Amino acid sequence: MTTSTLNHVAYVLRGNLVTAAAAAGTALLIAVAILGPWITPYDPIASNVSIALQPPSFAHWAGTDQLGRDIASRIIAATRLDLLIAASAVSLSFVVGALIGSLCGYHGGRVDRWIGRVVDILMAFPLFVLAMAMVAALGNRVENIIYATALINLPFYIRFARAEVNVRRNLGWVEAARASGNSHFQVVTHFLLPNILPAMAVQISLNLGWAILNAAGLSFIGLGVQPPTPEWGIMVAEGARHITTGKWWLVAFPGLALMLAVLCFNLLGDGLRDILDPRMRT
Amino acid sequence: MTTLASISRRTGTRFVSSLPALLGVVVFTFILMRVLPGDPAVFFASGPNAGKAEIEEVRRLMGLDQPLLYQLALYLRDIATGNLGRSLTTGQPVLADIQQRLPASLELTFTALVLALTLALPLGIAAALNPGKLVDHAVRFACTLGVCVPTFVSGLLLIYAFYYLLGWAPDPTGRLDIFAQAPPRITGFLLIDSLIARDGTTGLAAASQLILPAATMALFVLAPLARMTRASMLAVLGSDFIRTADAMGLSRARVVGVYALRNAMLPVLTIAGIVFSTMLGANVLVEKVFSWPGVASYALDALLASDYAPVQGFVLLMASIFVVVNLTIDVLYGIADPRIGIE
Amino acid sequence: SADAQTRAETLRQVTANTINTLDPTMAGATREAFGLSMNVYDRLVAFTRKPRGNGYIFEKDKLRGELAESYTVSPDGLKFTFKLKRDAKFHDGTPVTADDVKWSLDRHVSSKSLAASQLATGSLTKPEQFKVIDPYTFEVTLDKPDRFALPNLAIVYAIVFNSKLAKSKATPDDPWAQGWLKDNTAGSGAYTIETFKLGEQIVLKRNEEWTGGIDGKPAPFKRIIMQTVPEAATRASLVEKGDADISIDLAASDVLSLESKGRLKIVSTPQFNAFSLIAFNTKAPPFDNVKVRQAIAAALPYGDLFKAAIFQRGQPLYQGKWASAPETSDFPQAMPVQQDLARAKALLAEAGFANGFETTFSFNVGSAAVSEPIAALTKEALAKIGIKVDVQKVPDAQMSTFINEKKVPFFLEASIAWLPSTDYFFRVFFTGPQRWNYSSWDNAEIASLTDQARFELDPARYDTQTRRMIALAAAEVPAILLWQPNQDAVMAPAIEGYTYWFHRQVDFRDLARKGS
Amino acid sequence: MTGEATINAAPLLEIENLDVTFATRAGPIDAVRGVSLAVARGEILGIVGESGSGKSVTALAIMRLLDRAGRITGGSIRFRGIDITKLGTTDLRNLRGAALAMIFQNPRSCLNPIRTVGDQIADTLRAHRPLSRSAAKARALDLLAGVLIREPEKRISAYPHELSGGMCQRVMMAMAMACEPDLLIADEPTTGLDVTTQKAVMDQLAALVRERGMAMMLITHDLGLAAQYCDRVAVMQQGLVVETAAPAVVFSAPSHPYTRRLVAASPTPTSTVASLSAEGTAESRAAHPHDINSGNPKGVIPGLVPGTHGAAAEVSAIVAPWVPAINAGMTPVELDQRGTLLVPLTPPPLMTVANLVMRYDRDITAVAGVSFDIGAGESVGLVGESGSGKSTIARIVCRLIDPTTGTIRFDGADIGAMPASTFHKATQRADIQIVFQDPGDSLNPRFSAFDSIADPLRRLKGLRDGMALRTRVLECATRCGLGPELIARFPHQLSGGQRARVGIARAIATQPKLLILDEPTAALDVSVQAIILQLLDRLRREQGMAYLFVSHDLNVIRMMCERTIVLKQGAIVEQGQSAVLFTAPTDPYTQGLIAAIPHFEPGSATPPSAGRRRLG
Ligand SMILES: Nc1ncnc2c1ncn2[C@@H]1O[C@H](COP(=O)(O)OP(=O)(O)OP(=O)(O)O)[C@@H](O)[C@H]1O
Ligand SMILES: Nc1ncnc2c1ncn2[C@@H]1O[C@H](COP(=O)(O)OP(=O)(O)OP(=O)(O)O)[C@@H](O)[C@H]1O
Ligand SMILES: [Mg+2]
Ligand SMILES: [Mg+2]
Repeated sequence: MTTSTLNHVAYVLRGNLVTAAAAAGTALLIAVAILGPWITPYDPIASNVSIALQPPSFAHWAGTDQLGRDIASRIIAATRLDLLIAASAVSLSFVVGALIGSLCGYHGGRVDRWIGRVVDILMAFPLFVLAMAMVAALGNRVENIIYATALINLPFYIRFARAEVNVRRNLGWVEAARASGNSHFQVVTHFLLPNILPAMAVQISLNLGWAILNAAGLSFIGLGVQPPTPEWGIMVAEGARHITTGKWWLVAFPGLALMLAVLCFNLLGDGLRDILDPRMRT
Repeated sequence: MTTLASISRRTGTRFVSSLPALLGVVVFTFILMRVLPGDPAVFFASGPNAGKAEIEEVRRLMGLDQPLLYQLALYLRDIATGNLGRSLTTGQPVLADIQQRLPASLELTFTALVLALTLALPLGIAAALNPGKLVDHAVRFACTLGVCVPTFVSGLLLIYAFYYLLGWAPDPTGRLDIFAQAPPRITGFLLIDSLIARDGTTGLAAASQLILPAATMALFVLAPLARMTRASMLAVLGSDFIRTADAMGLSRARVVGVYALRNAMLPVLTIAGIVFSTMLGANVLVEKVFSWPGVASYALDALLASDYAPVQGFVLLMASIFVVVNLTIDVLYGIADPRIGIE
Repeated sequence: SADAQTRAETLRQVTANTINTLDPTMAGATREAFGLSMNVYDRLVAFTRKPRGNGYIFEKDKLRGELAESYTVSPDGLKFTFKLKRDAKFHDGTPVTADDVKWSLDRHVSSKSLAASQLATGSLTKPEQFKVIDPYTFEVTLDKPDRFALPNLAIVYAIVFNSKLAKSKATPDDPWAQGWLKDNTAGSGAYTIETFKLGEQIVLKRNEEWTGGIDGKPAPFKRIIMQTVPEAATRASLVEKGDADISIDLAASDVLSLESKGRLKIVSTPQFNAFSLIAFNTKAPPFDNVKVRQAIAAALPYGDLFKAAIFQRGQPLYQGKWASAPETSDFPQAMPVQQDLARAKALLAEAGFANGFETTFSFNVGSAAVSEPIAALTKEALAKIGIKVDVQKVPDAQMSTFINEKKVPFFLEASIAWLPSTDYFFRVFFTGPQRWNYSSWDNAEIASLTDQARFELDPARYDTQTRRMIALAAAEVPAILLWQPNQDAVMAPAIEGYTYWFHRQVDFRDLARKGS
Repeated sequence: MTGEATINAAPLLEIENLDVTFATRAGPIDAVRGVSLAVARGEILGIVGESGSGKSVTALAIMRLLDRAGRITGGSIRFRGIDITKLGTTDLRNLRGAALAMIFQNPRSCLNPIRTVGDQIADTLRAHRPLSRSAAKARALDLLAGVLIREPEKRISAYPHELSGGMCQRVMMAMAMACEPDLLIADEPTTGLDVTTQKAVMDQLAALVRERGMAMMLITHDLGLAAQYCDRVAVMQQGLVVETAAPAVVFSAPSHPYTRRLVAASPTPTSTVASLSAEGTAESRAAHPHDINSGNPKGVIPGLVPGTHGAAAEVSAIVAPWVPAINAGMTPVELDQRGTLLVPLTPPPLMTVANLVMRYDRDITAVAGVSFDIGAGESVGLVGESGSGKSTIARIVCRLIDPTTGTIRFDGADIGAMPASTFHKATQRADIQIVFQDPGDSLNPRFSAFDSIADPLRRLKGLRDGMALRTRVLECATRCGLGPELIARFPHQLSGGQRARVGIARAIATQPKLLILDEPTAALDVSVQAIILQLLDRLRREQGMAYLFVSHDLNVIRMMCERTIVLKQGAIVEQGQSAVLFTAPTDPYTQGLIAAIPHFEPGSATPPSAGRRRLG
């Protein structure tokens, strides 16, 4: 079973170099996130004002920032937090959204209509403003950024899951599952949800990227993670202001990290669908 | 005839059924704004010597001394009479502010959407016609690059390159060169207004101001549009009726352009609608970077200042636009797809 | 060409914020609105200016007539008599008379606006104090001699309206025409408003009738464009490319880089009436303990803060060379604090926090560019003496609320006094339950000293009183003064006459383009 | 006639040694291997064969419309002497539609849903002829009239969804005929059509082919259809043409074993379960080596079935193979006699359904007061036209949905009183199981066969993962003819017949007393159907289960059930012993149903086609 799964993954990756590259990139990111504290050349939050704003050099290959902190170390240290934000925000909205959505799609009726209303309300919100308001209301801590990001993605997951389940709920195997003694809830969690997963994988991977960008956007208007915690979005947002003064390294390196992450997630999404879809296994 | 009737009936019901959502949005925003810990009265009574009395006065002026439910009732009554309150940041009625600023946002978003679509459609089609080939990967990669960069960064980079370094773009400060004469305001859309006024110079000036921010936004939404186009083109190209068209010997151009594209456009239409409304709300950052006098940056400033009325007004506006856009898409869909309406 | 000619006669300023009202006395008026009112309206009197470096700076103690041709002060200091200029006219052509002055000042002290509380600091509180002697003679009476009475007539709020016009717009609900004046002007100043696009830009046109300029001439620039450009980097590019003529809202890093390129004129003035400070909530533990405050004052890396936050563009208010008695009675002045971690640890131990404690350090989003480095360095420094600091970046409106409700224990603020004098600073920033007493400092001696000094006419006694206040502040450390940041005005090399004013805005009446 | 003259001329289309290969991730699939065929003008060539034998691929290869993955790897296709496999795209486009046309299987999905049918026909015309827009419209109108569409002026501006399946089929025909092609390829042109429409469409096609002296390739899995309309029939198996001859020859004296098997597997009014697929497939034989067909009747598991039902069925099954199939009408009589003899011995019923009424929203009465019994170990058939409420009854009885009113007693308990939403907790859940209509659709795509079969055991028998579960699953699987190598596969890796067996294994896993079969073979081709029917028949005898067997195929019901209920619009019009009912239906509705069955009689010496063909 597991070897066949591995074989299948290997097959998908072999057949699609772009996906393989994205997978490698993602693996690298995860490794950096795990190893973060041990592989930073310098303490990411230790300042040394005497060497502030130095361009990339041998000692500081990504240069230093306004407080003389090593940018490379900060980028590495930020990986964990950024992946954490992205992963938790997305899994939160995915788990909650998929569950609500599929229950609605499965049951239909009044509950569905009511939840549909609530989702409509959420969808009708200018979502970025909603995220800002939430973070502003709850305080800009990491958890709240995650909640806000999760909330603004929620309606899409609900809709998506609802639609996907809706087309499947009358399929034979759903009825067969009932006949086999599964309760409605079990049908949803054991049968329907796993089946809509491949389709949602794409959405998930896209959202991983967007979650980081969303955090970056919040940082840009000052509602990001609290300083001096390193976070790509904040670093990019702050660095962007130095573009005209020629201190390009302030934005270039964190920007590259952000780009790498978003790019990997996005490209991985398509591959993920292939990996998750048993129909692609032969 | 009957299709028209059924479309309008559908539109009607859709509209009515979206009213509760609008009400929900209003109430939710109202509560959310009150939950914000910032007290606008304190913020706005900010003269160098404002004391308790001034703060209380502002509070009374804003009606903040009343019980919450009563405030909500008043607010709902005001909305019903078309009064969205007054912004403390600008000192103007919110409705007037929005009327002033909405065309700017709409013009920017429309341009960006058109720009994005004119890029995304050919790219998506090219990718769909060569799935798994180099073109496909290149399109996917290029589009994804657009999504990787936060809009405020790409905006600043574009400004740096095209204004600061190359000097090709006019200074990125709003909708019209400061020394240019704005055309008489009719629609509020500068491009249209200058067209009406037959003022080519102004139109050109407005267009050149528009191009960078629109490109910034377009870059960001290119990916979803192109991907959707690709996916739906692929699905349609694989469907039976395309094979039929091929079997009947129709020309390639006709098969791709008429048979495939028209069918593939339906889901793209839906996505374009969603993209349009999210862009309108999410272009805060672009508006900030380009000093664009739109509604989103207006709402952002108000939000940071805990200025309730503009934020509430903005959210209501966005929600209404969302509803209208959805309705429009619905109608377009109904016209484009004869199957709709018979459920 | 004509275009170039127009451009040469136009001044384009780019600002970070917007003008939100044409009536500066309205609640919520922005600093830019204050600056605008100086150019559109006239007041009875104005501060004078003196050269400083490559620009000018206002003189807080020297006044001249603006609408007043001359003024006299009665020997007991209770009566001011103003002779108005005969040729002064409002923009609609009506002459400026004492009736207009009376109506305006009555409005300032009686309407619900920001003006009343400000004018009260100069003992101007009720309409009965204002009297029209004849159309061109006006009298102000005080109950007590007040040093601030006259300066208060020169500040932003003390503008003179065209009372006929304003009254015609008044309604029973709005007797002072506040609603109308917010969107319209009724002044006699050097400029009139040509177009006003809220939140975007305002275009001013020179009032050719105005004669308050140099040699009794109108203002040098024909047109002024004030444009809001929220992005700091963009403002810098605009000035650098010559598309904008002046900006006073550039990021310190941009100013530094523009300075190094040397192509623009930069007038840097330490804001001697302003200061940045780190405040404690002295009402609640642990900061109610003076030892804790002293310990923190001894732990901060002032030099690094100064360098990292504002690139040393300002006047330090630390490392004062005195110990217990200040050398001058000026305030703010450099206080006797410096980094000494051993002392900080000892003090903390004495205070009973040998193992440190946890607290939060807050600042507002709007000031992030400057505040974030300070927060990061503070956090780092305090960690060395065992204090764990959680940094909180708070949206501006929330920060105002928190400060007003005394909800934040330890935070960064910057403030300004329009009428800088030592007792005024202490009265406003270190006494009473008001919002500006950031540290909620409640010291009986300071309270009585400020009361005495306010009406003290004897300079020597005033000097003693104020020195005592400064010494007390140094000993008790209700807050840690950091510096007075520079006002960096970056402008095209040809722009001359830039003056640093108490309201920190550009006064267009001063400016001229060399060679035109 | 012209038709006769051109048949003997040089062939219009000549395929020689055609190889088509699909590149898949599992390696290349040789879908067509060295096929050689020829069609002459005026001739109708039938291609038959089981699913996946390469019929459609051959047709698509002729049109050069193969899927991206497919390639013609060898051989030639000569059309009017030109080798199509070597043509450039432009030449191909000129040929397609004009000289070569194809009618696809599912007419509705083959028409552009957002373009009027008139426009689509006009598009085809204008692609090949320099016609003005209005001229093309006019011509399209003629064409629509030509395919007997009523009120063509109205229909010309209709969208496909506004037309019935049969009309869409005819629009397709009009399109294909628009430029008067020389060769028409019709790939299963009548699947999805009811029998009467099928006949109308086919007659029309045949007439057009004759009239215009064109040639046609008719691809079908329906031997009856091929026999009726074709001049020659090619039988395909696994990418090879195994036999080509006139239908009379192929069906009466098949020379190739595969053809024999195909002919045998097609149910006729006289066939029995055992007689179907006399040789079985290798797979089915491997699965149950002691199959009755191999002459080693296994008999009833002792003690499971009281009474003689099982024995009766068994006897008939054993007897059947020796009954000469050609001797029509004899077997039913025998069965009839046995049936009437056996009925009085019926023990108290296992399930009693009384006054069942089911109303859906919008006042659709799907079931209008139905009452019936099912005895223990009895097999009851449920027949009726589409929409008569068969599936609804099946699902109600299986307690998957609640009826509007009515009682259902099962094994002494009033299970009708238990709501369907909580019935999964009832003790009877394990006793009533169902096999669903579409085997592919009823398996969770993300469950392996093992998981699917294990699911009811886990849920209803409380078996946790482990040896016990594994043993039980394997046992059920083996019993249904699923080897251990198939058990780990996902549905998409299984053939239709294998999927059907997984569905059956799942249903019998809990050893239910009543098994409901809702058209269990409707989606399968005849050879697989034969295997499944035999399996079901054997299982019943081994396990003594009662069946409620829903099917629209009366031949199948006749073979599988002792008793049959005929439904019409939700009400029972007739019920009784199958043997009686099928030989002497009393109700006109039942008579109509039986008459409409397309019968294929392998024994009839002369195919009826020759006469009927000209009726068109
Ligand atoms: N696109 C494809 N990719 C891979 N294999 C294919 C493809 N299309 C057809 N095949 C394979 O080619 C073989 C022949 O398929 P074909 O469609 O011709 O069968 P058929 O005889 O038409 O069957 P049916 O009666 O079910 O339509 C099958 O084994 C099928 O799996
Ligand atoms: N969920 C439902 N809602 C409304 N009507 C339904 C529903 N399910 C079935 N019907 C209607 O009930 C009637 C009987 O349907 P049912 O599926 O039982 O027919 P059937 O005999 O199984 O037909 P077929 O042979 O086509 O499967 C039909 O008219 C059908 O349209
Ligand atoms: Mg086929
Ligand atoms: Mg059915």
